[in-house]
Amino acid sequence: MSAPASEGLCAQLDAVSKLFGSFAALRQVSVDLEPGRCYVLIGENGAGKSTLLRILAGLLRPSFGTVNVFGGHEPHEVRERIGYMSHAPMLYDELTGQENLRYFASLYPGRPCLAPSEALRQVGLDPDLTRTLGQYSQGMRQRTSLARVLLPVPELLLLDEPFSNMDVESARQMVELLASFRHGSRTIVITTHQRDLAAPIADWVLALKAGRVASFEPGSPTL
Amino acid sequence: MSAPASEGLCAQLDAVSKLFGSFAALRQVSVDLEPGRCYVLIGENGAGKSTLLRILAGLLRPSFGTVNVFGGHEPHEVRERIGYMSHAPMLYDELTGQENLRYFASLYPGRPCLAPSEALRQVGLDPDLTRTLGQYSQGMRQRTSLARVLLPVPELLLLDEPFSNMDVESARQMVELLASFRHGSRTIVITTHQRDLAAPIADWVLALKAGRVASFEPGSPTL
Amino acid sequence: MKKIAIGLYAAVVVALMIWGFYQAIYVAPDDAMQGELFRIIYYHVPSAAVAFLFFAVSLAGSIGYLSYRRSHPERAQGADAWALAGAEVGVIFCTVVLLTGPLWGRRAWGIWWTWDARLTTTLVLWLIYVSYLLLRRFAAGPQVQTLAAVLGIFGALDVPIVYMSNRWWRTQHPAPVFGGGEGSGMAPAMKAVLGWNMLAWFAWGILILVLRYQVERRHQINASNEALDALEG
Amino acid sequence: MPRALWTHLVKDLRIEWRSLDAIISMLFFSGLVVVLFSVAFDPRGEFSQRIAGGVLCVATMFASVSALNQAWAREIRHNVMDAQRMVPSPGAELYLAKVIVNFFFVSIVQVILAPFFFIFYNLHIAGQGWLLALVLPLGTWALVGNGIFFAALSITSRNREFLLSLILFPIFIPALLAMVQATTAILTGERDPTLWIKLLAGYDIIFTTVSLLLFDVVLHAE
Amino acid sequence: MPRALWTHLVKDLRIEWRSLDAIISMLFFSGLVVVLFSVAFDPRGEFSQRIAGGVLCVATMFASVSALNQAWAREIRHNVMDAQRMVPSPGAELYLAKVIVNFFFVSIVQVILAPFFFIFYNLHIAGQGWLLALVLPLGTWALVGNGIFFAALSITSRNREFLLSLILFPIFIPALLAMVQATTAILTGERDPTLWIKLLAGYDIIFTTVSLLLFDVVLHAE
Ligand code: HEM
Ligand SMILES: Nc1ncnc2c1ncn2[C@@H]1O[C@H](COP(=O)(O)OP(=O)(O)OP(=O)(O)O)[C@@H](O)[C@H]1O
Ligand SMILES: Nc1ncnc2c1ncn2[C@@H]1O[C@H](COP(=O)(O)OP(=O)(O)OP(=O)(O)O)[C@@H](O)[C@H]1O
Ligand SMILES: [Mg+2]
Ligand SMILES: [Mg+2]
Repeated sequence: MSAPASEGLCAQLDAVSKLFGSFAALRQVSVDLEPGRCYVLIGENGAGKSTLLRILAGLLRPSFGTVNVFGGHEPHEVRERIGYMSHAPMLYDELTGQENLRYFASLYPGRPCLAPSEALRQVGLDPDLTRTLGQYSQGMRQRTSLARVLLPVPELLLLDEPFSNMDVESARQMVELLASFRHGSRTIVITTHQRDLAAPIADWVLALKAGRVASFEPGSPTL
Repeated sequence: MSAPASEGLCAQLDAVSKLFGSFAALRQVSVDLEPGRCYVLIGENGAGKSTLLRILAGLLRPSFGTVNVFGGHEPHEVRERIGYMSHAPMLYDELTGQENLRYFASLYPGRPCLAPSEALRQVGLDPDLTRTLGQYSQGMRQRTSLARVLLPVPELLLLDEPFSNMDVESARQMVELLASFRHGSRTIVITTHQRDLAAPIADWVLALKAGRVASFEPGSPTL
Repeated sequence: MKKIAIGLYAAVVVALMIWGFYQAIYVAPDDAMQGELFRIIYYHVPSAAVAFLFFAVSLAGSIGYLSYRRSHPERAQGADAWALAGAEVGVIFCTVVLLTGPLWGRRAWGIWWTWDARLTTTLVLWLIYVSYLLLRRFAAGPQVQTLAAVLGIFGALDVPIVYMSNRWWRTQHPAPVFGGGEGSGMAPAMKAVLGWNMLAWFAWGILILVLRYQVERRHQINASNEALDALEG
Repeated sequence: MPRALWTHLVKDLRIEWRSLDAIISMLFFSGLVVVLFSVAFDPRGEFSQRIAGGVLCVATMFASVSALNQAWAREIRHNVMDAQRMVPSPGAELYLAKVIVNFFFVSIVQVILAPFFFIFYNLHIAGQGWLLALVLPLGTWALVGNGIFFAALSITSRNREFLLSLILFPIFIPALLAMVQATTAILTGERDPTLWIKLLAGYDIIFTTVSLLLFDVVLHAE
Repeated sequence: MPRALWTHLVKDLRIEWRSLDAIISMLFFSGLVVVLFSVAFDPRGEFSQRIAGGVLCVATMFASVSALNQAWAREIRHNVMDAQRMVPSPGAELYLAKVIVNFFFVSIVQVILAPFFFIFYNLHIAGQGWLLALVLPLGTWALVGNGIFFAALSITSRNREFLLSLILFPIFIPALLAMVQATTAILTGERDPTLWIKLLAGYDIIFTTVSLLLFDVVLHAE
């Protein structure tokens, strides 16, 4: 869809298709992601957004086609440079937010991570909360989850509906946070149904429809 | 907050508080809900919106204060007249949408229910889908869930973030559907973070903050 | 006032316990067949009786809770506290039976344990109430009390069934001593000592039960105060 | 039969039928348990006839408990239990339907496994064999009836799967005892199993009745 | 010790310690299993010494399997497993930490229960009793090591809990056989358990090595 030069690209999908059984969740998707940009993925329910994200994260392998990130790697090989946040919080209910982050931070040996409390503060949570995650509300969990993703300062950030349970004010703060990330020349891919929330940082808007790329248009970011 | 006359009211909360352990999720909430109106509940994450809805549904009992619905009943006693939709789909993964609905419909003995396929069509799904619910996408599940709630034609409709995983177009359709419901003089309570989506039917907007009623203002419905 | 009464009662209990101990160790005659070790009966039998009584208290509390939980929440809380206290203290006394029994059995029968009806019954009873306490620990949220009450009723249902099976075949464990048939009964001197010890253990058991009940009540009241504070704050 | 009971039955059977998972796994699992027990208790010994009753009952028990643990899994997954709470039809029927379905499955497994069991343990029935057709269902009903009830009771707790066994086993012991004794009596033909069978029947009646009465309390516990 | 292994260990121990649920339930559960087996196989009989080894091993097995079923429950709940997949540190350490933690718990339970077992079964050790301190840990390691591995393998399947037993038991049979034979040999003192102990040790080494090597494959399966 854009220039074929692969060196400068953050990620490149080439004719990627994904089948679940005989059902095609993605069909021939080809997209290039440039560094320092924010891509907003939109599309109806079932369009394949989450599937695309999981493929970029290396959690799913495409049935056909190839994905490469950071110039020629498979996503799986460089997973420490990718941050993925899904619908589910991916955190331990029995630990506090702080403990969760500390745990995950130490699983990135040799990579300079944010301090857990710093990450929590970035997403607007009090690092000294003593409640365990199981007692957080939906939205608080979502934020902690984002903090987990930010920890290893990933170069490619994949966020699956990060705003879905957040109040508007928090969502706006988050968008600002993400904007600052992007200026650090990190790439961001967001799926969302609330397009206007993501609009301020949307450099490109990619619309999926029934597993195909329906449109790929520049956005009008204001941040 | 409004007139004390309780006869004509659909539901009445009187100084309702809900504690989880020593944490107060709701504090002294008093609200009257009139029939045929749509109430939109907003508030930050953890403000207590879901808790309030579950209390109205009779799934939780208030720690203090009283709830009565339809003139003097406990919600639990008249649960067949209340429809409640939560974050979770509350449906069987192993059955198709149609089968799920047929099952639930026959658990309302003596109450005239919608035909399952009719309910599915109302929420914009194809009743003849043969995939089981486990293979639906997030948003499709959400819709089927709404269809389940609509089945027994409830007089009080409680919807917890019904739009959270829906694309904008579907959300708009749903709002129209809900508007038609309200004209049938059914009461609707919606929690949402996407206030503008619900704006067209919001007769009243109730804002919660840390478990208290922060404001209770008339909306400007257009539908 | 209440405190003084309890203090007085506690003093009486201690006196009784000492008196019972003195009687059991220095006054009661040796058993004709078993000699010294027979004295363990003065702890074994009273503990069993007290345990049974407290499990009955627990059952009553459970039923009380279920019947009052909607109409009189305050009374229901009290009933629940009795149910919990009864189960907990009952388990303790039952444990004493399960410890003194084998100690005795080791001497009397030459083995620690055998699977006869009485022993199995007692063990099952203990297991049921421990599982009741575990449920109270594991179940979360406001429904714990209801669920525990339900289990309390189920557990109690089991007891008579197990207990009756006792009557249906011979046991290695001694047959009922009191009110039994031919050849039952014990020497009057022993009976008196046993009577004193019974009294002492009952008094002692009830003291613990009441204290436990009060602790639980205070716990409940603190929780609701904390809750009210939380509502204010 | 009340309509809702029927609806629940059809739903559960349909789901099971659709994947056949539960029954296949239970079958295989029970088979494994019989094999494991054969490995652990050498059935060539002179006392195989004595322990066979116990092995059969304990194998049934473990196989059923695995099934019982899953009994409400579907309802838990997406909070379907909340939907069941919102429905006006009585909880007792939901309970009864689950018991019937699971009883049915465990029984099928028993019928299929029984011959293998007899072959592995070289059994011959010295007593009245047909009585087994009374003892096993009665014992299974006791297990499944209580199991479904306590599984529902432990749904909201942490440690759900564990808790079920912890509550169920102590209460089930009398029934297990009766079942083992009756089975052994039948297999060895040395004693009369009638008393034990009566005990088992009594246990079933009492516990099923109480479960039916109390299930609504458990379902709407909060 | 690699840092990540340590991190995983601390995390699991902290979670367990915070509630103590797992260990309390396992303790009570194993106690129950011993009682159930006693009820099922009357240990007053003349052959109690013969079946005690089997009962001990089977009881350990069932108690552990219940724990193993829960081993990854925390990781499954909110898709934490996906987060583990995204992390660069090797899966083998995650695996090893889980095995160590669970081995630790099962061993504690065994140590506490052993005396009761001896009392209930009126056992006396005719052979070299200290060898039991070798046999039981080896057997437990075989069980836990394989169990954690196959539990991870069955995470993505429907019917997870069941699948674990279905895969684990057949593979565990040789170890069980060795464990039972060695234990019985030690208890009765009639035979020499050495061969069985060697078999058990060999089994442990082979299976643990292979599990460590293959765990990454399982973790990143799709
Ligand atoms: C090994 C574990 C034992 C357990 C669990 C146990 C349990 C009990 C229980 C529950 C009772 C109270 C029965 C009642 O009040 O109706 C009792 C009473 C009694 N026990 Fe034991 N017992 C054990 C061992 C022994 C032994 C070894 C002896 C003596 C040889 C013994 C002698 C007695 C006597 C004489 C009574 C009073 C009988 C009566 O009044 O019913 N017990 N035991
Ligand atoms: N594991 C799976 N097995 C079978 N089908 C699947 C699986 N995962 C996804 N699908 C199907 O693939 C399609 C795309 O799913 P996906 O989750 O990517 O949609 P989405 O765009 O994220 O939708 P939503 O907005 O509802 O989250 C859906 O139709 C879904 O049913
Ligand atoms: N079962 C529970 N145990 C303990 N605390 C709870 C429980 N349920 C909710 N809470 C707490 O009550 C508060 C209100 O929760 P609730 O789910 O009602 O919030 P909400 O307004 O729906 O938030 P969100 O927008 O994130 O869904 C939260 O702080 C939450 O942590
Ligand atoms: Mg999605
Ligand atoms: Mg909510």
